[in-house]
Amino acid sequence: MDKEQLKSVIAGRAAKELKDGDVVNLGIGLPTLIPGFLPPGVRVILHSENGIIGMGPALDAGQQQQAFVVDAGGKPAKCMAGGAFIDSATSFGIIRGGHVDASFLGAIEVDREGNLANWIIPGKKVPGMGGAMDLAAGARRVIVVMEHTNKGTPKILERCSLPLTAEKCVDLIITEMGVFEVTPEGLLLKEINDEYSLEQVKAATGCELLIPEAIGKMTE
Amino acid sequence: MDKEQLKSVIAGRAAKELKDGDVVNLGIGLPTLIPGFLPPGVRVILHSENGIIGMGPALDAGQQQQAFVVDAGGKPAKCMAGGAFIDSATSFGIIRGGHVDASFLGAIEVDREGNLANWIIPGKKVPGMGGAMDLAAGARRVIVVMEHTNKGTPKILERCSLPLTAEKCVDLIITEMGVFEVTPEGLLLKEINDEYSLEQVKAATGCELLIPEAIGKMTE
Amino acid sequence: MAKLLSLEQAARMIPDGASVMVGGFMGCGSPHRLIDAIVTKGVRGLTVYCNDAGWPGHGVARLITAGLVKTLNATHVGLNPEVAALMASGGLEVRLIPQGTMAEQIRAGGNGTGGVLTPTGIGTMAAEGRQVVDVDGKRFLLEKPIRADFAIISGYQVDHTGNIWYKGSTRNFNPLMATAADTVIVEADTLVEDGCIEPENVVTPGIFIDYIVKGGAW
Amino acid sequence: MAKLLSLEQAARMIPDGASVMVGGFMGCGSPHRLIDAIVTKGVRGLTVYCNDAGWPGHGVARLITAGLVKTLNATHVGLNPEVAALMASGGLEVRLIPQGTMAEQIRAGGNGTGGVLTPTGIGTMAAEGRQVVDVDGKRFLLEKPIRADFAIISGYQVDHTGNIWYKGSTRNFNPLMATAADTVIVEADTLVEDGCIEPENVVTPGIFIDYIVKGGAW
Repeated sequence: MDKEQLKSVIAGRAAKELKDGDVVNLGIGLPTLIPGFLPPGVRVILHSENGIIGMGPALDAGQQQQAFVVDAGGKPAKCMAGGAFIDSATSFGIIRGGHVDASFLGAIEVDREGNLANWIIPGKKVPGMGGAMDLAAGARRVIVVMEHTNKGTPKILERCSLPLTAEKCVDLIITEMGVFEVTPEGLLLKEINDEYSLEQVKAATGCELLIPEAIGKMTE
Repeated sequence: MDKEQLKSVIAGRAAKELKDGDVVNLGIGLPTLIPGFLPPGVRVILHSENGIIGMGPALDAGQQQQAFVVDAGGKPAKCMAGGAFIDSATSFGIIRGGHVDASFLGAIEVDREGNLANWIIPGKKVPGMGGAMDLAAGARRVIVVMEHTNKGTPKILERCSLPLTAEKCVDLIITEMGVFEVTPEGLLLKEINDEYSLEQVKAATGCELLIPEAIGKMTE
Repeated sequence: MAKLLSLEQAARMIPDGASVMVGGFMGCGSPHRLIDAIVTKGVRGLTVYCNDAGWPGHGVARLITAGLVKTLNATHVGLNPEVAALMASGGLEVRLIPQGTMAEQIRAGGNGTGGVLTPTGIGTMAAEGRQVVDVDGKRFLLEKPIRADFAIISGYQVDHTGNIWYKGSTRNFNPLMATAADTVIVEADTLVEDGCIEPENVVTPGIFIDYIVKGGAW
Repeated sequence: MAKLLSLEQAARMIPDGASVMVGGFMGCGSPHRLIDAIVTKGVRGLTVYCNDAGWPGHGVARLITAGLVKTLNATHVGLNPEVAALMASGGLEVRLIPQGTMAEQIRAGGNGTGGVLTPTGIGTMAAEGRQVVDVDGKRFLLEKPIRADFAIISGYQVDHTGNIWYKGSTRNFNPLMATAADTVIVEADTLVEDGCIEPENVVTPGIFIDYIVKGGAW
């Protein structure tokens, strides 16, 4: 799979986690592709943590000085009819209060307990947590969407080594290789992508996986 | 003095505590008369804790089923141009955050330390504190306006006997007899109403008063 | 994406013993038609959160007079003499809360914080049984979040998504309660199309609203 | 009753070493003209509170690039590479705060509560040095209120009383910061007469605003 196919597989599978009317927050990058894969009849409400409920799909535009509506990455955006603009305290009250049905986030590391690290690489990259800590701690479901490895190095680990974004917050991990559910017993391989063998998935994963008798298919 | 004169003396003196642009909250009853005594050029912004900034003067109307704007007593009211409607959390954030310059409240008891009791007489009257505890604790200045005694029984005491509304919250007490400032040393008689002698004021007061060499005149 | 219900359907949703937040301040901004529908349908043992007890025949008072309320959490009940009589006879338990504290507790119930640290009530009866938290040498009461099974609120303009615009001082507790109950029902004075309320002027976003009932103009 | 100032007059109010809240999110809703005026006037050693560091040449970034800022409190600085360079050279101290926590801390700074009890940051670096408060068995970080000497914010419509209506997502931190500084200056895209903004649609009441500067349309 090339990068584009890989992203499509992940975003396409992620879209199946959503049902009509869900309130959804999308991290920057890959997560923004998810709405493009929603089946007809499923409309979700995009929450942008800078203060938009009912944000429209991403605009194909660069940074502008004049935008009165921007997304959480600072890029020009729009609000749909039936949407609302809110202040930052209200916006994060919505997140912390469990009113966001699903938060899709990337990860640098995620572990079998559902711990998430995606905001800092000490000494190398210190961008700040932005809204990620609140989203990880507060959203009703936290779903990690990411490439399975970092150029071959596992990102799904026994235990995160980087500083955490939130502890035990991740519910589901979707990669190009499969779908993994965080359970009290450990990380359950729910679905696998046909393009990979079980052994390949195991080899690319840094922690033990719970393997059910029947593993679902990630793509049909 | 008859009741009306007495109210006029108190409200008239209270109005002098205000300067142009002050944000003011008025308790029910006597305090609502204060705006009528403001000198020309002094305009205050009335805050009504149910969610109005810039409330207009009291309307001469009874309770109505249809009012979209009511004051803190539930009576029809209006909002002035340049005013705003806010929710109850914002309204009390304004109070608690010290954005109300002066709160004028009645009292059942007030004492020389500035403790205030005005919300309950256990076993007799249990109306509830409404917004009084927040106003007493949060307003920048708390000014008690009341008749000096309850039919001859002092209301200004050494120590409140009733459950408090807030502790050490009162800055100034204005009655028909005089003006009393709460100081770290005790209750200072700042001004006296000519119609009463010092002895009469002392006799009607349930705690010792600090008497300055020159006592101001309450009315001119 | 709020769903339209009839007043009767909405009233039937509320079971005996439920906890119910009721918006409004002395009836201004209360869902009067829905209150009437609940009285008509009948229900027992409600725990109600409302700023006040209204006045007899008006607002939340109608629930109380009809004997539907076991416990009333309010900031002020003094303008409804029936409440004093019911309290004396043991027919109603009343818990009094400072108004600013109640507002912020409901907000906390909806926004996932652990409560409110308020200076209000320090040194008073309102402090009884409360944890006191010291922040930089100043004492605050820790008042816990309030949530309920239902919130019944009122909105002047409500669109099909559930976005609400409040007229005048009808706003009061309504936007707060909309965030803090498992099921939120708004009585719409006017039902409008999506887009009629400018996104900038929406006060309560529709994501908080589960059901809309038509109230019609007063 | 806010007072009109020129951009130059406003810029001169801010002394060396002041703490300044700057509204906006990646420059959207920032007081750009006032920022320029402050850069032109020059000032040293500011402690700034802003959601982010903007991007080079835009928004709060202009204060940083000009070397006016000693300490930046923000939630995210990753889109401004100059900041990383300044941090590495010791020219700028950056304190990172989770966005929801910062929003609520500023709100607390303006509303007299003792801080925020948030679940966000538990078990992370953000919890370091924080008091943990247990509420009914759940742990929360106590994050203290934030106040500043100045807040400089932006409003799309501002009336003479100081009431503000925000367009689009320019709202973000502006209404919160307006409540939490000793002196609040709003840059008005448009200055309108009192009454032009319906009282229901006022987002920031004028009582919070001390000074207005005219920004003009972008």
